[in-house]
Amino acid sequence: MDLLHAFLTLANFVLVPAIAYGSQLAIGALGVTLIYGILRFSNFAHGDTMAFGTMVVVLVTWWFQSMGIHLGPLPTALLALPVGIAACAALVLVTDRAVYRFYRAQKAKPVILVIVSMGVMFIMNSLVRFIIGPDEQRFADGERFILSARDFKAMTGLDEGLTIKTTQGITVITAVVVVAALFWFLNKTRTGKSMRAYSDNEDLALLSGINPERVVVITWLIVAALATVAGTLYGLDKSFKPFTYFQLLLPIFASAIVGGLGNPLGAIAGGFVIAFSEVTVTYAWKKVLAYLGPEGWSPDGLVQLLSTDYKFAVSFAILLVVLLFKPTGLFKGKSV
Amino acid sequence: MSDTGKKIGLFAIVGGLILLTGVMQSWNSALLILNMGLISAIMALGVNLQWGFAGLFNVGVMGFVALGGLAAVLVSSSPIPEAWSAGGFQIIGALVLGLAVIVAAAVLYKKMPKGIARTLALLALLIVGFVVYRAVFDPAVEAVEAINPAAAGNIGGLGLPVLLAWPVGGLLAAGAAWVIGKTALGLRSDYLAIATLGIAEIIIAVMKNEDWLARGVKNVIGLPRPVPYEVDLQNSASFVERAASLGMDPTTASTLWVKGLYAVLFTVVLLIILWMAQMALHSPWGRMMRAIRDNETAAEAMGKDVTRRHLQIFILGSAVCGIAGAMMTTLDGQLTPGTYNPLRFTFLIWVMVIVGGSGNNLGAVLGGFLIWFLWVQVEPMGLWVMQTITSGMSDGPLKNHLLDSAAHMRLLTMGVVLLAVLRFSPRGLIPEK
Amino acid sequence: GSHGNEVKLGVILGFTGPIESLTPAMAAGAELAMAEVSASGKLMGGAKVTPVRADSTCVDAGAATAAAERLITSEGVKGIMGADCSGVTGAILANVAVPNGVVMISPSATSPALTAAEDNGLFFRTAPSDARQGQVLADVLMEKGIKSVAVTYTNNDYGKGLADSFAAAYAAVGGTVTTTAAHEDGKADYSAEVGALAAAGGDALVVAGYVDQGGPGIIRASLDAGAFETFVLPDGMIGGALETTFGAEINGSIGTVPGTESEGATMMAKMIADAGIAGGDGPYVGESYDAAALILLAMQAAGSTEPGDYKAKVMDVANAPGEKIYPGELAKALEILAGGGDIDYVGATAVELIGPGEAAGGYREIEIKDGKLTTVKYR
Amino acid sequence: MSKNPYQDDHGNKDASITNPQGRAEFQPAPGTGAAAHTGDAFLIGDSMTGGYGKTGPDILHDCTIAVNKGEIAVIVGPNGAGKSTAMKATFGMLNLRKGSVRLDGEDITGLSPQDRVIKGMGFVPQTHNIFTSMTVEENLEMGAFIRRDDYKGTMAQVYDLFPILKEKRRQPAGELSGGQRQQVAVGRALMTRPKVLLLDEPTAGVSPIVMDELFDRIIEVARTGISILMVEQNARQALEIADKGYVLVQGANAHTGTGKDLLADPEVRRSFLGG
Amino acid sequence: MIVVEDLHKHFGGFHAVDGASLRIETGSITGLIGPNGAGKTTLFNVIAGVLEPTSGRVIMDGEDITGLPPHALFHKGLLRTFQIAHEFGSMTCRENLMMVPGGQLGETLWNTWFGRKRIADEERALRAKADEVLEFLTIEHIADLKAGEVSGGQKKLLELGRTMMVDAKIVFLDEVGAGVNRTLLYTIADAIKQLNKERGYTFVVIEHDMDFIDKICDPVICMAEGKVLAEGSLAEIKANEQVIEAYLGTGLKNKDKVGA
Ligand SMILES: Nc1ncnc2c1ncn2[C@@H]1O[C@H](COP(=O)(O)OP(=O)(O)OP(=O)(O)O)[C@@H](O)[C@H]1O
Ligand SMILES: Nc1ncnc2c1ncn2[C@@H]1O[C@H](COP(=O)(O)OP(=O)(O)OP(=O)(O)O)[C@@H](O)[C@H]1O
Ligand SMILES: CC(C)C[C@H](N)C(=O)O
Ligand SMILES: [Mg+2]
Ligand SMILES: [Mg+2]
Repeated sequence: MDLLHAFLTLANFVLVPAIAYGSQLAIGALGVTLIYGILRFSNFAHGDTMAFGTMVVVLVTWWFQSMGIHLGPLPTALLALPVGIAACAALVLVTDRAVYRFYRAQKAKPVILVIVSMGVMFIMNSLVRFIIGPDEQRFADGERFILSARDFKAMTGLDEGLTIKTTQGITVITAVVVVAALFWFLNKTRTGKSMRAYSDNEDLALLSGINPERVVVITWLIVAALATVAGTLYGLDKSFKPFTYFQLLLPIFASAIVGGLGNPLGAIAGGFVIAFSEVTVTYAWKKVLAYLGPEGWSPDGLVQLLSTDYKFAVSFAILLVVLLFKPTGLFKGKSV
Repeated sequence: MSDTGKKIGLFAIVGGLILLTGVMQSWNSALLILNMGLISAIMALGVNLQWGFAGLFNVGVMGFVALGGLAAVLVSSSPIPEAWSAGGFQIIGALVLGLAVIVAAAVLYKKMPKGIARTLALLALLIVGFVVYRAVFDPAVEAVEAINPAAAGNIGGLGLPVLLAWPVGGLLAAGAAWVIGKTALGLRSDYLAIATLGIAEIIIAVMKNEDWLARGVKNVIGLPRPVPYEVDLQNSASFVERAASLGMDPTTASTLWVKGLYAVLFTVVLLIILWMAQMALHSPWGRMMRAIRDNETAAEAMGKDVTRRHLQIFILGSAVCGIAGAMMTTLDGQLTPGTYNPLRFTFLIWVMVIVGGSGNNLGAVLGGFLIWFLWVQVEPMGLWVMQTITSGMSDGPLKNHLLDSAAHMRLLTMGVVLLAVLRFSPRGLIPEK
Repeated sequence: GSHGNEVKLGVILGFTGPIESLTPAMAAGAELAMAEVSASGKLMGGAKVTPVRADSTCVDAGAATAAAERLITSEGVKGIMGADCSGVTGAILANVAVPNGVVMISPSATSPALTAAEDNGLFFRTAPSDARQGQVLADVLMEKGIKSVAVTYTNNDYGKGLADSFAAAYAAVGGTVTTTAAHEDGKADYSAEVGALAAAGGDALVVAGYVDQGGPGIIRASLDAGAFETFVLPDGMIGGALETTFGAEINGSIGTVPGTESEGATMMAKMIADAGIAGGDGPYVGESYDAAALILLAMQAAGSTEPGDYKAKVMDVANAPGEKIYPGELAKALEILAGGGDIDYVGATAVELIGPGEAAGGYREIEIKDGKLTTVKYR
Repeated sequence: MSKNPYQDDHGNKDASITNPQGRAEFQPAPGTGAAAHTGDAFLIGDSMTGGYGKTGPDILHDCTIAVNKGEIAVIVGPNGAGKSTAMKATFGMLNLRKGSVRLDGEDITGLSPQDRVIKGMGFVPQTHNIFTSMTVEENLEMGAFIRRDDYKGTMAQVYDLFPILKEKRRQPAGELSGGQRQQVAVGRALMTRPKVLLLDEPTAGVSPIVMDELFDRIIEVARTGISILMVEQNARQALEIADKGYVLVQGANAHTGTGKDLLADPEVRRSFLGG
Repeated sequence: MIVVEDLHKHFGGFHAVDGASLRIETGSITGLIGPNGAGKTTLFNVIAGVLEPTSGRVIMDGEDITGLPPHALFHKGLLRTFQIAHEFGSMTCRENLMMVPGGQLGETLWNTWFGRKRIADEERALRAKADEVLEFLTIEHIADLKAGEVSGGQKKLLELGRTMMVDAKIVFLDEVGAGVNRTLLYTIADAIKQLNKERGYTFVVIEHDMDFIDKICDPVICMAEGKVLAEGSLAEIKANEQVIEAYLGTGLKNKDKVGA
């Protein structure tokens, strides 16, 4: 019986990674959910928007690094973030003008916008590869760990380590702050309310004197910021590679939907549901049980419910179950 | 009248594009595009049935297409008796057992009164069921997969003619659609979408990881064909003679002949499905479906059983996708579960439907051909664009960079074309009236 | 050159899709051979070789087939260097190459299943089947005294095939595989896989993946969490990126990559560096060079660019007897062949084609020392 | 227009008194010279011709509606006559092919709906007139969106008028009953503090007691100098409080007069007011 | 005859219908009035199977129909209209009517492929019937317009028209009058009476227009706060103090101050 070690094992391989991954998904899902909530379509280009913003951050980070500018223990990329956000905002605003506005004026059905966003996705996708190439890029620097497994073991003299990475810490804090800010903004400020009004009933918003173009611009600005932040944090934690960002789209959408589309709190909850279901259901409990059981005993098998081959299948199955009981997500989302 | 004119014109344009491919590139390329275009058109019809007729946002097309492919393997590849004796029957037994547990759980859920007792009983049943299932299933799978893993390791198929796989693929997809529909059709719009997407991913995960079924990611290659092999034709004296009399060399003649035969088969299937869809759409049944799509609450109040109808059309549309999937695997001659990705097998089909004009069968067919044509042809187009751009440039890193990026032009071109078409006619090329 | 003097070769690789970062260097490697031959002016009396690239997408059999069809029937290529991934390779082979009677040499399709594919004598590969590598890996581990490992593989025919053959071989020599977990490439997060692998434990972790796909993600997560410190890295994982990404962090890790004790590899490396090919130290660049070279040498040997004529010569030029040919010596080889002599093409990867035309599989054992990939020995 | 013997100058006299801004210069729209009678009203939709979309058929045919400062004008007519369309046209929500709209003497034909809101126009559409996903209170706040001053007082007034809304102010408006929604819609428009208020069937579905309250309130509002233009099917009550009434038939003016005149007209009563 | 027994419908903590019990006699035209938010529409929705009751029962001709889905109730002859029109927007007005009758041959897929002839005959009859209804409602000119693009009142008429396409036993009308021109509304009133007399339809009518109620309804039920407040003939109801206070009111206060 060794509760401490059991807990440490669990924390190191399940809790910490899942919380960090969940937060990464959540910030991404916030962008998706916001576009869905206000502009009323599922934006397939979001993954590539993230990639674009991050790409700019990467480039600027390299430039900073080459000039010897650093941020101490924190990653230099944080300094480059504003530039990335600005560039990303410029990109999405240009895209909106050139592409989406036309369909808004046509009052096109959401599904048309979905398909259009796929066109945008293709274009952004190539843009990013065109500029920075399809390869993996590294731009992380600064202190990598808040707590590393090795140090932890040395410090405590325990058999099991615990790792907490700097980026994980930043990600979780950012996620919490961003959601709170967004929630406050949408529900308490005049501009935020006008955005919700616009999404609810465009004609009536017009009749209330709300300027729809302004709402759209603000939405895109926030989305650009969220996408760049999400992309950068993810890239710092793992690595930057355009294709991976495209692949992120799926878990991000799953998070946004399981949480309830259009709801910022839902995005957070959804991110954690997806992350935890990926990590826990396929976890092999062997080690944990060995610590919990009597001294010297260890289970024969891995005590794994399903093999990791099925981790996506499992997270989708859990998503399905959630939706069966809560048809519009955990937080009562919208549907168009 | 001008409406029909427009339709004919659009189909003529797409036909012209394919002919142009024949003239400019090669007739083989043209026929290949035509064949995959036919299959794509059928898939698009399936999606259009669900979305255009009933407003069901099914983003699980990939799963049904893959099931069709699975059917092709299970029907046509040769049986492996060793595998059956090693554990094939036990696997089937295990699956039946698993099903029984689920059914028992469902019955239990219905029969017992709500409360702690029910939850506990249910949990116990499921856990015990799962453990027993795994205990029967796992060793059997291991035994089967151990048999010649490099070339087999699966239970094989029935060794029946591959054409039979097409309807079977439809049935398999329909069966899956029934299960999915029973559980998930209560969801709306994007929630249904992600649910179906998830189910498709689950189907693919199973196909990738259950090697005993169809070799998983190790792929099944060399599936039998409904048409002769080119090589055989090239070796057949009579064929070579006939080719020569037409002034063709035997290789070209044989490849064209085989593709032509496929084209005929696919066209027949497409026409049958198209006819059925058209008849259904322009009938009280289609009217009822449109009513349901417009306003479910009102349709329900007017005596239409919305749930049942949704299920019906979900099954039909999925079956059509399954048939197309089986046809595609037949054409490829192999099943490679790793190639099923949502972008290509779900979203591209959606692009076809929307660009063609949702709610309109002819539109879906047109979209199927056009988008497939583009998907294939944007590659040389992108390359050509890059070469044109760089032709005036002096050699240097920029030129190299641009030429290296040529391959990415493919997606860029696709995006540009897609946006252009949708800008030019935002409701699709042949909009629903 | 005049029309009759131009030979087109297809280069079908996944320029977009999941291995898009590997393919530019592979294509460049193949084109290096073609340029060399063109420059020599010795192929069939001065024919120029023109590469025609096409996108296999690595995963979309439909698009790949269409691309190959276009190359053969409209561009009129006389041979195909490709395809890359085993799945699309099989599709192109069955649906395009065999029907049209065109020779196809893949630099990287390593699935054991392709050995038995119906190919009418048209298909070869310069990469060995993974059946062999598993054996080699197992031997290396036993020699090092590593008796239990966890295995993770990229979930495709390559990864699965390799993991299977390794597990079988390892068990046969008395090793224990604690668990086998697939990982999908290009996914966002590998915590679940690492968690399961760590729970199973083992002296080392075998990562049968790709160096710029999921592989590094797994290694990174394992290192960070302190789950494994020693990694076992088959061919797909060996690449320069490994050094830049991990450096000394994975000291002591072991790898294998196709290759025989030959100067070929070093010579190739130099040529790549001279040509300034980005990512030239990645996997399968040498194999690509060799694949293209083999096609051209076979043509010269047959005195014809028609696949039907030269397909039979591929094995001849690749194997003994004859003068050994290394990368950069294609001109010499062409000359010998023109004079009716024999060659034994060694190339960048010590090509030796066995059985139905695939590389025999000599392997280079690698260890990471001071953050560098160091060759220990050949086997 | 010519078949409309009722379009006399009633009401214009009032306008000359109540309109301190002076007279507007009336510019008849092309081809419709006959409509000069309403030239000095506060809000005029003058000789409007037009329909939905770029290619749709004309719904309005040379239709004129106007309201003077501080007065109540009521539009009645059969279903599909174009009453709502006329309101929307006045508000710039469809393209006019002919005719013009003038507010307080200024030609606003070219302005967008938001700009008209800023100019002081308020509108309650017939359908889709609330933000269903927002709470009742947020709906009211959105009504006051263009106001920069403190609107707490106005909100209190609205709550006074419709006490049920105060009770439900934290509830999403989409969960309210039909009549309650209607109250939210009117409340939202009142929050704007407009100079002229356009109401499309404000009393549809509200109970008699609330309807009476509503009409009372509308009268009060009008007396503070706000002009009211409304469409009503509860036509008898509406015409009783109307300074001016229009009967529209098939997109054209059929009868025009004071509310009392129209009520007294037996033909109007029989054909449009239910006898 | 429909009997509603102690019906409750709660939304969270709010009791929209709070123990309503009432009976609707076969062959009657029952008026249902009450202040906004009294729970009338909710009661309808529960009876019509759109909402699940929290508790209580609905019995139709001795059969417990609580919780049956709307489409099943339709086939039992129970029809309803919606307070906020639920038209089929992308279909023509005629199609809106033609889709109503249940069990059409053409609704079976098999027949759409192999029974074209029979479907054609059936369609002709349906079309004639639909045109008749449109004509009756004086909206025959919009037959070929999309229902999404007709005026608010026309949509309400269409809503009513749908109930006239089949032989119903009992029809629930939720504010057919709101937004409908009064002259037409009174014509409709006559039609309801006629349907009631000649075809024996039972009607339950929610309406805020007292003149309309006056014209056709015999028993009138007044609801308030989810409960039945009063029941009886219209005269009785009108005289009921509570009803006046909660619902009817005493007329315009400012009436005489208008028209200055
Ligand atoms: N989904 C819901 N959630 C919460 N409250 C609801 C919901 N639906 C209705 N209500 C409340 O129930 C009460 C009764 O509503 P209902 O629509 O039945 O009223 P009604 O009698 O039909 O009124 P009206 O005459 O205005 O149509 C209202 O106070 C309303 O706010
Ligand atoms: N969105 C629309 N698109 C096209 N035509 C429309 C649209 N809305 C209304 N119409 C047409 O315009 C005509 C007038 O409609 P409008 O809504 O103005 O009538 P109304 O007088 O307000 O009637 P009601 O009293 O029934 O509300 C109708 O015949 C209808 O067919
Ligand atoms: C290039 C590599 C990714 C190809 C891999 N060896 C395969 O067979 O799929
Ligand atoms: Mg109207
Ligand atoms: Mg109601």
